[in-house]
Order: sequence, then C-alpha cells, then structure tokens
Amino acid sequence: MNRDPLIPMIGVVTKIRVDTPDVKTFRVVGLDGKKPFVHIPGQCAMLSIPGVGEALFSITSSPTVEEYLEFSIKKCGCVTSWLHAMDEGQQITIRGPYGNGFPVDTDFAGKDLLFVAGGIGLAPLHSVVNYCRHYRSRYGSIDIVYGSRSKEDLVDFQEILDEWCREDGINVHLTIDRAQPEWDGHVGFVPNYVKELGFDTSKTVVMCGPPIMIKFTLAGLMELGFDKKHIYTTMELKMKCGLGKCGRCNIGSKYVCKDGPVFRFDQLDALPDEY
Amino acid sequence: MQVNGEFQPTIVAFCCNWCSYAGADLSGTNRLQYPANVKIIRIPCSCRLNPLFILRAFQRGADGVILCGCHPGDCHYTTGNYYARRRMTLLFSMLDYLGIEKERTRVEWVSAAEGGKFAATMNDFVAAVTKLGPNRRLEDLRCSKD
Amino acid sequence: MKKLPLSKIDELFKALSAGQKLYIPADDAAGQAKFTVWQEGLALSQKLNTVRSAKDLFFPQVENLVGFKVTGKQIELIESRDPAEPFVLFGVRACDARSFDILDKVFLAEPADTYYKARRENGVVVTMACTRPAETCFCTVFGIDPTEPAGDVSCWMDGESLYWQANTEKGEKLTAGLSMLEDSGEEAVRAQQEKTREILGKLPLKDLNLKGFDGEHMMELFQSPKWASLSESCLGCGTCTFVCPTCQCYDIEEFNTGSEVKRFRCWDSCMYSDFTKMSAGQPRPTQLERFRQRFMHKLVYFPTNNDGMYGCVGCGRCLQKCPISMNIAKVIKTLGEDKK
Amino acid sequence: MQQGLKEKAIQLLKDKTVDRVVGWKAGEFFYDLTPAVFHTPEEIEKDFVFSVFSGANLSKYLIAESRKGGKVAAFLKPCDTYSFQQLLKEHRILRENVYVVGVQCDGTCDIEKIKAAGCDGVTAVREEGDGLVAETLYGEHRMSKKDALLDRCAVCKSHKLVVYDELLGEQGEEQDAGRFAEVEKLERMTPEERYSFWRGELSRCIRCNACRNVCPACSCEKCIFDNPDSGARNKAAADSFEENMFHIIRAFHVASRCTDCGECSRVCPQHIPLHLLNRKFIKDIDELYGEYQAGADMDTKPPLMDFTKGDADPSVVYERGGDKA
Repeated sequence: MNRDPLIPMIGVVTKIRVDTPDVKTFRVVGLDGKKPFVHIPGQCAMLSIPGVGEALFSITSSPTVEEYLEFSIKKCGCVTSWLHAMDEGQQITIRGPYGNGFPVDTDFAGKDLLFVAGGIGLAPLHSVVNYCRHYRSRYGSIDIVYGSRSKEDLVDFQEILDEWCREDGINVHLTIDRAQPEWDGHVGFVPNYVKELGFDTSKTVVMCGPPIMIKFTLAGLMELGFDKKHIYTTMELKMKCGLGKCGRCNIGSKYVCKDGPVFRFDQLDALPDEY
Repeated sequence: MQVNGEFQPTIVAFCCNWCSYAGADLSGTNRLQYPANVKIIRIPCSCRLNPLFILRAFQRGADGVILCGCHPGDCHYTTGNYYARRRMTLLFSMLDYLGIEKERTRVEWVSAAEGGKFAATMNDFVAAVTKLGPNRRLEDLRCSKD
Repeated sequence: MKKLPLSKIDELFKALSAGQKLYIPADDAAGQAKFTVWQEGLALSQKLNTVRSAKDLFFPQVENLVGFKVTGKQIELIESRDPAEPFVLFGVRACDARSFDILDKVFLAEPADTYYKARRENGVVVTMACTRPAETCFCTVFGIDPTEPAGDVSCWMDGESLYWQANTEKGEKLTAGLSMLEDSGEEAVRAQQEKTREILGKLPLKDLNLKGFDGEHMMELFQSPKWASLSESCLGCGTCTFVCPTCQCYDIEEFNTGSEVKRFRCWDSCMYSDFTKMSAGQPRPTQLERFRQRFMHKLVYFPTNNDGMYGCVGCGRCLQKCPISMNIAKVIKTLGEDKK
Repeated sequence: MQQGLKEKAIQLLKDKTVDRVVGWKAGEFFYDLTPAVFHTPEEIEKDFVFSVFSGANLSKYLIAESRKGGKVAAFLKPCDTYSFQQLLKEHRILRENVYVVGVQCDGTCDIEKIKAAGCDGVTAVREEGDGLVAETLYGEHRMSKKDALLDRCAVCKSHKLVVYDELLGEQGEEQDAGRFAEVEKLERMTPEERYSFWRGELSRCIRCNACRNVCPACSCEKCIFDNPDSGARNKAAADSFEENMFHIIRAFHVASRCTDCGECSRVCPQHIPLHLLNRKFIKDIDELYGEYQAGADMDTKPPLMDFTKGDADPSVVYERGGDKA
C-alpha cells in the first residue's frame, strides 16, 4: 500500500487508567506490541475510532518511555466520550506525531524551568516534565505549579506525590480552587498562586491550561517581570489533517498542527488573536 | 436481495405503535403469512415519520417503503395521521416528479383489529415491488445490499 | 511550434484519448461548461471558462482515503484509493494553470499528499490562450499572461488553426505521438497575442493594487474595521470556495456503509460555521471572522508562507458566482484604500 | 426610480424615522450589486443603487437586522414582501423595528443570461425603449429585456405589495403568468424522462448551500444538514443519492412556507432550476388542498400545518401524473 500520511496505523489500547472523574489515561501500542512512533515532548497524535471520528490529542508520555504512548484524555465531545466508554484491548487508529514540540534540547537546555498547568492542561506538560526528569542534569531547577478544581480533578495525582514531589531539585506546588476537608495544601486559583510564589524572572515558563488561566497567569508573570520570549504555551484548535493542508487550524499565517502547537507568547503577539 | 437467482425485495414497513404494529402482531398470532423480507420499524405515530427516514431506508437498501398508521380519525394522538397523510402525499408526489417509481412507496391505514389486512397489504406490496425490481434510482452505491 | 487545421481537431482528440482519458471543456445539456471526458462527437466549449475550475481533476470534491472494517474490538484497514490513471487535461486557461502551482505549494509540501501527487504525475496539462477575456478577468494583476499560458503544452486557437507548443518533457512526449501536427511559424500566434493584449489593457480590474497585502501588514489588515461592512451580507455559503481554483481546504468525513466505514475527504469551506467549531469552543464565532479568514488567507497568510505568491489567480469565478456579489476584487479595493 | 428611493432613504435617515437602511450597494460593475446596510445620507448618495439588477431579496437580512436595536428601513419589491410577511407570520422578524418601503418592480435581470446571449466582456447596460443595449469590450449588443429577465421574473406571480409602511410607485395586482407551465411540462414526461432530466440537473450540484442560505424560508438556527446529531449531515454529495436527498429534503422543509420568490434558482452557481422543485409542491398543494400563497396574509395556516378530514389519501399520487396517459 502506497501509504499516505493521512492513512493511520492500527493501535491497541492496552491499559486504561482512571485519573479523575472525567479524565482517563490510555496506553497505546502498535499491532506489533511496540511503541507506534518516536516523538518529541509536546507533539500530538490523531486518534480515531472508525465510524465515530478522529481527533487530535497531545501525547502525555515522555519520549523516554520506550514501550508505549500514553494519552490523558478528558471527556468532552463525541470521540472522547467513545474513548471513555471503551475497554482495554480495543483497537483504535493512530497517526502522527504532529507539531513542533517543545524545544527541550535547545532553548530549555541549562535553564531553570517553571511549569504552570491547570486541569487537563497537565497532559502535554507531563511529557516534558518526565523528559526533563530523565535527563535531569541538562536542566536547572524545576518548579511545577499545578491546580485543579478539586483534589479529585488533579490528573496524575498519585505519580506527582510518589515521584515528582520526592525528587530533589523539583518543587511541586499544588493548589485546588475550593477548600476540601481532606486537603491540607494550598487553596486558590493558579494565577494568584503563581504571583504569591513570586518566581525568579530568569526562569523559562511552560504553561498549559484553560484559556482563562492562561490569560491571568500571563498577566501575573508580566507583573513579576517575566519576558514573553521565555514563556511557552501549547495551543488547541480544530484539526482534520494534522499536516498543515486542510486549512482550519491557522492562527494568522501559522498552522497549529505544523508550526505549533507550541508557541512562545512573543510569537503569538505578532499573530491575530483568533484562538 | 437475490435468493436462488430470484429478486426478493427488501421492504421497510414503518408501523404506528397503536394500530398497525398491533395489527402486525395480530396477523402473526392468527398465523397469517406475509413475506419475511418485510422489516417492521415501530414508530410512536404515523406522523413521526420524517421524510428523511424514508430516504434513509432507500439509501440503506430498501426496495420499497410502506407506512402503516391508524385509520384517519382513529389516531391515538387525535390528529397525527392527518398530518402524516398530507406530508406523505406531497413527498410521494415529489418522488414521482423526480422520476422515482411511485409504486415503491405506499401508505395504508391498518387498525389493531386488522391482522388480515396487514398481511394482505404486505403481500400485495411485496408483489408490486418485486415486479418493479431492485431500487436503482434512489440507492446509494456505497451501501452493500446483501 | 506546431499547428493543425481546426477541421482536424477531432482527429487530435481521438489521438489524445487513445491510451488515456482526455478531458476537454464542453457544454452540458443546460449549457454549463465543465471538463468532460472526450468521446466521439463531444465539442469544445466556446465559453471563456468552465464553471468549476480545473482543480477538480487533481483535487476532486469527494475522494476515498481508506476504509475500515470493524469487528468487535478489531479494526482492519481496507485499501480504497482510486487507481491513478494517466490523463490529458486540454483547454486549461492560464489562470487555472497557475492555480496548480498554488495547489502544489500546499499538497506537495512535505509530507506530500500522495493522492494529489499521483494525479499530478499522471496528468498532462494542455493550456489554451485566451482571446476574449471577460470584464471579470484580472489574472494580469498576479503577473499571469493569458496569451502565453503555462502548462506542459500551450495552445492558441484562431478561426482556422490550432497552434501547439510543447513546454516540458511531458509535453514533448505527448507531442511525439501526434502525427497530424505540422510544423508552423509563430506569426499568427504573435499577431493574435498582440490583439488580445490590447483588450487586456482595457480590462476594468487591470489596475487592482496589491501593495501592502503582505506579512508585514498582517495585523493592520486583520484589524481593519472594514471587514464588518464587507462581510455584513455574506450568506455563509460555499460558492466562492467551491468555484475557486485555489481553495484547497478539506474535511475528512466518514460514512458507514453497513459493512465498512469509508473514510473520505471532501472540499470544505472556511465560510461554513462548523469549519473551526470544536466541542471546546469556536475561534471564529461570526461570519465576519470566517469571511476575513478566506481573504486574509489568499492575500496575506499564503504569500507570507510562500515567498509572496498570492493565493488568487484572478479567474473571476467568484465575481460571477457570488450570490451577493461580494468578492476578492472588492475586498482588495476596499482594504487597499487605506494605503493610498 | 432610483432617485426616488435614494431621496426616501435620505429623508428617513434625516428625520430619524430609522437609523439605518437596507438596500443594494454599487459594485465594481453596473450589475454586481451587494445587499448592504447604509447608515448615513452620504453613503446613500454615494453607493445606493436600485436597478434591474437589484434582484436580491432583502427580507431575510431583516431577521438579524430587526434584532440589532434601533429601527431599520428596508426596500422590498413585491415578491420580497411575500417573504417578509411569511417571516413575520413565523415570528422571525420583529415588525416594530422595521420600516418597510414597498417598491414596485417590473422585473429584474439576470446578468448571466445577458452574457449567454453573446455579450461577453459586458461593461455597461442601458435601457432603450423595450430593449437593452449592452456595451462590451467587443462592441455594442442589443437584446430585448424579456430575454434578459430572471426566470422567476418572466413568470412573475404578483405585482402586489402585501405589506408595507409606505409605498413608492403604484400598488399592483396578482397575475397569472403561467409559472406552472414548466412543472406541467415535466409532469407530462415519462418517469424515465423525468429521472434523467433531474439527474442531469442535480448532478451539477456542488453543495455550496447557496440555495439554502439565501432562502428566506430556510431560517433555522442550525440546519439538519450541518448538524452531526441529525444523522443527515453531509458536506458534499459523495453519491448521487445524497444529491437527491439534499434537494428533496431542502424543498420539503420549505413546502407550504415557500413563497416562490425564486432566490434559490437565482443564486445557484450551476443554474439548477431549483424553483421547479418548490413549485411542484406549491402546485400540488393548490390542487389537493385548495389554492394557497405563502406570505399573502397573516391569518391562514400553512397547508402542511393544517388538515381536513376529507383530505385525499396518498394513493392519489398513483392516479395522477401525466405518464398515465
């Protein structure tokens, strides 16, 4: 078969983990039992169930995981609902990887990193964090600010507690929106928490979360004196092809699927705000 | 559908829950025979039948589509079948206008007591559609018929 | 250059259609010109251009990508690509010929679209010079010379003869098999070009000014308040998109036939409300944003990404077909006013 | 005529009866008029045009315009007033926010017909007596206006303005110009002939949705053909079945509400005679349920939302039809 980039390969969902009431993490391998393809942190893949639809998801697992790809997916539309309803062993289709990914080996190298995530926004950052942990010596300090609506809505909570929090040189700051009896950590919204923590402006920031969180966190970081050139985020728009051809995911002259999804805020400033 | 080289039409019968579906039931309990290629779809009232359903049935392989509802005046919801009557009249006329054989579509009023009429209607309709042959003018070539 | 008396044109068509499909512009029963597979008796349309553009032959409106058979938890891929067959596309105007270059930029960019690529490789483009441009024509604005069309072979036609000039290796190869063509001088063609160029100089839209439509002015153009009045009566239909030779956006859809799920792609339009609609939100909520996208793409985004090449060829189809007569010429003029 | 409309528009703006006017705006050529909203007398002076090319029916724009606050004036031709009244009846237009100026019309022209008559490269058209003179890049060309009329205007159903706040020109009358002749011609054909006629026409469809989007009766917030949950969404006809389905359902959804304004056929880029589908429904309704003209009044019920106990059975279709003969 003369394989077109639009033709997917068959993948098998070997493991489904329930993260939160509306987020599940899916482990995907190829029919040969191996990882479908190699990727860079921040890149995405098209998953589909024939007859239901195809959608783009960021790859949650780190490239350093050799055996499989993982996707943390929040239930919100047609495809995601179907994914949430399926059982382990289900075959799906997968194609990718798409997008530019984070400059983990170039711009990030040697830098102190600050990750800011809200809710399911942790999914794309999860891949970067674990990549940086794997090559720990290449990076400076790592700070992670992660917030969600409630304790139950914190994605990968167990991994964060068991691994991230215990590692030297990684500072994890968790917060939830409203106080809960069994929560003794910080309570409040992410943007305010970032401001309260008052980070050093030499840090490189990687942000992902709901638009409202991005907006206010960015404003807070500006107040603290950060430079937009050192703040990264990852975008999401409707996509069909993933190859920069179907024409719908553009922000100005840039295609999110090809030129993104990772953008610096100084790059976004030079583009129309149609997202 | 071809069975032993002979054409056997696929018929979709939309039956109103209150009269015709019960009528079909009665014809069954009375052991009256009608061809097995009639596929019954139960609808709450004949006026539930969206014209799209009829076209969809043809797309998905039906060679004839029949709507069975309560006799005018007997609708469980008082007036549903009156509306259905006007809609189907216009739709069938439009199909005819587009050159699609009008004998492929039909409406019959069958009450819950008319098991005999139900079987007779189906026998008659199947015979009429068999004579016409397979649906070619309103078929979707992508859909397999067998 | 070669030539052929018009009385022998059927002989040419017959030779061209031996061994491959030959498409020529022909009028259908309702008098609408479209590229049609030639067969004995089919006459060349006298119309300036086809209603649908020539892009159909390389990028059809609907095209099967792949099929899936789903059984329980298993999925099986089914090859459903239409085989690529060689064909000759005769009578393409200079504007449509340029549109192929624009489509190439999108579809042949890495990773190349293999469906499009296969058709491009299999197609030989024979162009036809214009002699009677319409008032809606403005290809010259984009540096296209309609009297000297590109393509694998260029043709000219006057009352008596067809002139034939191979431009590429593919064109030479096609020409080699055509024994009815005789050698000819270029005088008749040059004279005809001269005459046509006189008309070109009188075209009402020949002076459309594209100054300032570039990446540098992206934000300024995007934020122009004039988009509101330009787009206010837009119906949000896809006419302009679908008759456009350079519009290339597509959607990927599925159809369940009962025994298999067919995945196909079809033309899509940025004018449609569901083009960018996600379950999570809609970045282009009103017709203003959608309308702006179409023209920003052709006049700003595309040239920004492709060394200044505009995504319009001035064929004038949208000028003729828009239900409310809003079109790219009006957009260029209205937005361009600011830059005088 | 145009001067009268301009003066009226300027007066309405100046005396603050309205704060904007919906009309037709001049284009690049003499024929490519665009529906537009005018806010100032200067804009009217500069760009407002009313001519034989003011074919666009402005009534559908009033659905949105009447909800934008303030008051809007609209110029409606007789056939447009039917669409307007039908929309009023369906509670789609807020009547109190619209000032309707009715304008009499003696037919609008189809530029494509003019071009097809041999006037390619046309740069101007002027009326001379009963005829039109087209100036083209290739010389002058004469034709009768009758040959240049839009199909719908050639068989105009009514010069009556059924609703207006003010009338410019004279009130007209309903008339019978034989608009069903073409439908009858098709009815007389055999089913085979009809089938091949419609296949030929509908196979040209490019599914641009212009017919739907321009139609004053198609005013759903979300069309079933765009709605993934409807089970009927399709963006392009992947099979001839889908071409048929779209056009049957489109016509059916406006049956008994369609005023026969003819916009669908006017805008079709492929010249598919879509009005012949709508007119078939109108003709059937007239014959089976009594004469009915959508938009003619505010009181009557559309025939598909009504019934009588003695209505004909669907089997009537088998007995009718010219091919019986």
